[in-house]
Amino acid sequence: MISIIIIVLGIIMIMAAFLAIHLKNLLSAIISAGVISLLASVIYLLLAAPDVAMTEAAIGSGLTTIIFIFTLKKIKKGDLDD
Amino acid sequence: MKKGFLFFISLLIVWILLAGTDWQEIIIGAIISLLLTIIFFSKATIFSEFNLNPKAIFYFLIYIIIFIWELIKSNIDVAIRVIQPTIPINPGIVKVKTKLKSRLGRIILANSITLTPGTLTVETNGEDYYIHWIDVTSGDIEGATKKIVSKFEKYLGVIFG
Amino acid sequence: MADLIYNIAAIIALIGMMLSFVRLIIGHTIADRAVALDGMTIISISLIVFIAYYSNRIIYLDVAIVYGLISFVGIVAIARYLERGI
Amino acid sequence: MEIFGALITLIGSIFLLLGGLGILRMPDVYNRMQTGTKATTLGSILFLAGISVGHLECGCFGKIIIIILFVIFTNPISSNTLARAAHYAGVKLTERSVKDDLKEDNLENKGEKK
Repeated sequence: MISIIIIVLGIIMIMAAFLAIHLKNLLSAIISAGVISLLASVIYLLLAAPDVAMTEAAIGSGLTTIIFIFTLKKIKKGDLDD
Repeated sequence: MKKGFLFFISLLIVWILLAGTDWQEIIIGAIISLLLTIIFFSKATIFSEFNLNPKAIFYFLIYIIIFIWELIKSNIDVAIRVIQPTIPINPGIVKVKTKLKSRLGRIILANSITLTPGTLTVETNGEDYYIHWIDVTSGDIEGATKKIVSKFEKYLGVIFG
Repeated sequence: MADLIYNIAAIIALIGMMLSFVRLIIGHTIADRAVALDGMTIISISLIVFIAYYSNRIIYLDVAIVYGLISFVGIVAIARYLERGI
Repeated sequence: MEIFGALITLIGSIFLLLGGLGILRMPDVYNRMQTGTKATTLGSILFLAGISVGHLECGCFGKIIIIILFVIFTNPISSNTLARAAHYAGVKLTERSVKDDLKEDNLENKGEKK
């Protein structure tokens, strides 16, 4: 049972990683990166590491997305000024 | 004073749900909840909008039952729409008006509309709500208001004065 | 018997997550992808609670609580950026 | 009792599957949001409640109630924010839609300002 969940989640993670590289739109790439950390958190939990999973959920899924979006906003602003 | 008691009780209930019913945990939680109530009560305006008479509490229980019933109905409705090969939808964004005055009541009304059959709140602007309706049956404001809003508004108007 | 039904339920939820991920791949607009991310988040909260049941450890439920709060902040940040750039 | 909880969990997982199917099949963003919010909300509530009912002796009842409250409060708000952002960003409704009051009102407001 556990191995089925790990295999399916791992396949989805790899596809999301390819998608994050492949997409041209940067906001879509950020969303794909969010999917990667979402599933990484579940896989850490399956490998019996709840503290690592909690940190991944807080930092990988919440904080990194917000920092990426903030950076994207700064880049776009500089782009308009030129 | 009553509002402060409500603040304290809700903090303590959340603490008990998180930590369990051991008596040491309850005592510590009560002390910390009391401190937080004393420090933050003057800034927390969200609890000053509840009515605390028995009629309001009775209406609150009725409201919860109606809300759960509408939630189940909306899910069956969505499930029937999704399964069919040609998706039977007739969508559109309509405008409705509410008579509620308090801000918390308006937020809860908007969230209830989102979770009831076929409706999704898109934009709130004062007393106007713009609602995406999956099956538009009456286009004007009055008909849409009667069909979407009025079944919750009657109870929320009593709960939040 | 009950264990079997729980396992079947988890696999059905997993299939729902995969369908939602297909929408994330197809996309068309950014809002579509954000909606798919929202759905995947809710389903993964359910999966975390199932894993807590399966491994028989209550401490795993804390991860689900943290997840429910933090992912909401991420989705609201994406929506704010779409609306007017934070 | 355990079988009862397992059946509730099964019903919840079917609603989660229908939510994913609705996100995949519906024609535009707003309809996807309808199914994606409602079906996943009730589905996750039933899923969590079923696990909690099947294992009353584990002492996890309170935490599951907390998670259900979080889901009920945050899920409509996030979908509401996403819908408003999508409408602001100019995502079109599907061709089968009947009317769009919000767009008309926004156009009227802009005309008044000019």
